[in-house]
Amino acid sequence: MPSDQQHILARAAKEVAAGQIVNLGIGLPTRLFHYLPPDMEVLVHSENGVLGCQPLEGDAEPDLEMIDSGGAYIGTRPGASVFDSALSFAMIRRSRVDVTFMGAFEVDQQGNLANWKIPGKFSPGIGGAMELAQKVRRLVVLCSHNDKHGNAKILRQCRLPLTARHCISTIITEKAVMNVTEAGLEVVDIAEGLDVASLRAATEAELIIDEHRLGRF
Amino acid sequence: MPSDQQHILARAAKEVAAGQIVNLGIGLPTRLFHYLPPDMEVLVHSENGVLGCQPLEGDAEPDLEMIDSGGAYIGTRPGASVFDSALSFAMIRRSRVDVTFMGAFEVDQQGNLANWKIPGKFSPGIGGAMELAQKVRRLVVLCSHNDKHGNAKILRQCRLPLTARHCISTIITEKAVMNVTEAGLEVVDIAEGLDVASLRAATEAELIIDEHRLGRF
Amino acid sequence: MTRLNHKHTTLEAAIAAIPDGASIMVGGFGTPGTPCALLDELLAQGQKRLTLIKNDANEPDIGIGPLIRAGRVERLITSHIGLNRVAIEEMNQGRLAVEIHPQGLLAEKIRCAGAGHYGFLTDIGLGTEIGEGRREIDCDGRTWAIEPAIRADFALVHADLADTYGNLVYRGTAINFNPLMAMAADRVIAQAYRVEAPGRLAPASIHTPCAFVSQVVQIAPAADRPGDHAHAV
Amino acid sequence: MTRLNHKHTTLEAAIAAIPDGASIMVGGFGTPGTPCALLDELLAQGQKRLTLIKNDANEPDIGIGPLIRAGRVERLITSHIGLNRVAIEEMNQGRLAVEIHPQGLLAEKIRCAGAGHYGFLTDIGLGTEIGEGRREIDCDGRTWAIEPAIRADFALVHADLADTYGNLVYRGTAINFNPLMAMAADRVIAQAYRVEAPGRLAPASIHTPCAFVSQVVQIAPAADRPGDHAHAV
Repeated sequence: MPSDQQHILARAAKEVAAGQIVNLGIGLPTRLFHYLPPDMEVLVHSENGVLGCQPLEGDAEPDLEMIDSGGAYIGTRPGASVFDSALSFAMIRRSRVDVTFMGAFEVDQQGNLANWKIPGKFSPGIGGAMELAQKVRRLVVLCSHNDKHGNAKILRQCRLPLTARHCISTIITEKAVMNVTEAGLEVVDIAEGLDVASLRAATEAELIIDEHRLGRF
Repeated sequence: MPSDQQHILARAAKEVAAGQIVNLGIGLPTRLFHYLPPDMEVLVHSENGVLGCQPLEGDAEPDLEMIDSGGAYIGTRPGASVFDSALSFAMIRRSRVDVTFMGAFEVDQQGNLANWKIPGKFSPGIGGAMELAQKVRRLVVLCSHNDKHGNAKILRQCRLPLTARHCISTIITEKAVMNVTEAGLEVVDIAEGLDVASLRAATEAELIIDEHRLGRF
Repeated sequence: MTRLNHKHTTLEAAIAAIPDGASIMVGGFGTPGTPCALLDELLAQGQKRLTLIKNDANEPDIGIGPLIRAGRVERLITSHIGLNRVAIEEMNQGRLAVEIHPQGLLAEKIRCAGAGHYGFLTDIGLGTEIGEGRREIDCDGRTWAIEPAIRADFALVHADLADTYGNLVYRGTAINFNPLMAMAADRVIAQAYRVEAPGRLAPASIHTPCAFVSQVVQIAPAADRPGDHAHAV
Repeated sequence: MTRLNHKHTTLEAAIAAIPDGASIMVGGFGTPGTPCALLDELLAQGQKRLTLIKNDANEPDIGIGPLIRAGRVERLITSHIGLNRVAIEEMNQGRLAVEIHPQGLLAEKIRCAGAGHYGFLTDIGLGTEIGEGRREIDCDGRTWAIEPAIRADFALVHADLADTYGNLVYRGTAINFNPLMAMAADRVIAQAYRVEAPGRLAPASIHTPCAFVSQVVQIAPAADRPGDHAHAV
């Protein structure tokens, strides 16, 4: 795994508190599990119908009827339950998930999220992302700060079709940790060795930065 | 049990076919169970959340968490299931119950049913009757032909608040078995020893009677 | 925020969180599934001006019966109160407001809140007195009534087994409204005959996942209840 | 009319009841819960112009994948087809009409038909592209979108255990859409690894009561499936 991703995941793990119910989106967020303390009492929700899933131990034989929403074979931890898709999304719409981690194509300073469709290029469907984003208590976006061409992904205003509006609490990239506030996008932590001018240059969104309170990660 | 009621129940049992799913309303219909052949494969639905209930054997110790919708302790037969109230009524609204037997205050020749409220005198609520009456495949009403003051209960038009409209298939009283048809209320069977004039006199509804095809019961 | 390991508590502490004027869903169809220990504690603590949502009114001396008799219930949303002559009398005397819904619609209205919707569209009861007063809408050439969801501040539910995270297993016909109410209320207090450590309940046997449950209280099985043998997994 | 004891049948007979042009719900989220044996038989029998309703499009060679590849599916109502490049290609070429719904709404639209309602009112997706085109209505001072229920002529579901009456028990995350679809389709065909005599399944373990199921087919457990040990009760 690239070190940027490890950096993001290590920081993201601090957003989880003991006793919480957590949903990990497909891709990078799924790997967050390995960054949580092994004895931490946390139940991971996967929207295909399980609360309390965990990655299979190295050589454990998989149960082919136990997967997470990304299609990986899973085990369960004490306190787990399985249920149908209607109950799974009732749990989501009733805001019984404390925090969800998701990837993004674009985010913006209003806390809008676009992560399901690139018109003309990528439109496989939306899956469970819309309801998770709209209803979760805290949505934390984990993504690279810029796309592979170097373009900004942290925007003033999303251009792609939205997954949900005003849904993001926190954005964690390899460059910064940003909270969405009433005033705008507030930088909480900046990456070790990065200066504020470089961060601003890599970002389209306006960033609120109080250098005296800025953390490093 | 009065012989009139026994007469009604014995005739009503013929409305059940092997392999069916049957709901028995509170009161007289509940006792219909004892008039079905013991080896008949029938599952009795009770709307509080059980399919396949049966009366407790004489001295069987009751399980206090197993009752039917009338509050009687029940057992289950092979093939039974228990479920919550939402699923129980989904089964009803999806017309998965073949036949329901219910009592009535009034019925009429349009197949309307009134069995939940007598304004100013009796209004304990409607329970599950409305959805059962509206959605069951066949609704068979079991009731006395006249009320205790001798007034007609088989009317041209119900006067009490309706449980459901155009819902009744068949009415069985101690005097007659009547099918609700497009043309009106058609007498199928008349009680042994009763003449047609007496039946008409005891009935407010218009009755369609073909004496050549009339059965006795 | 969920705190999985802080849900197991006492009857007294669980019920003390309920204020006067609260709306409370109460599980049960007849006695099975009625959270009698929680209701007895509610009677003892004295909360008043309550709105209760329950399929039926139990009997005068069981479940919500004593609360009604003691004048602590302002409003009852239900489907049938025929087995409680005290509730009927209180209603007829104008001391208890009773709102009647057909039983399956009551279940669905609660389930609908539990699923996070505003309401649903039904044809049940169109053209009848009990269906009057509802807003109607035409869709696909037919008329449908809008049934708004029913939520509540609290739900009191009765389970057979629980674990300390709040996972619940019901038994027999004591299931009835309990899992629906556990989804539909903001805070859910469950009583159970046994409260186990997490991992003691098989994941597939759990009816109400712990995400919906706020507090769990262990109650003693009534000695005279032959049916009260919990089914471990 | 229900005929409890005439439901246990063969793959061939069960699938032969499906005509060209049918709408068919198909259980499964990924492979778990996908009724692969029923789908393989549907492929073999050749029905065409099908409308399928399924959470996802499986993968190109699994489940509904081969039906899509063979051009037998006219329309797919789904939430995500990202793991099936053939389905994406068919969609992009205009040979497969794809209707996308957010996953939880898709589940609820199916469940809503299964509960016998017309539809429900939601705030999910308001103000987004995927929420466009829905009829909206104001209730209690807020705007809600009407989501009509989705029904189907048939549902194909995968269970772990069944009995000959049609009672079904699912296992693990193979539950997913199966019990919802079993409620929502006019005729329900279930495959199961074991079909037992009535009475062999504990009443409380049954997820889908037999009232919803038309036909049951026993299938062989795939030899290479370590998870396929049925849990008797």
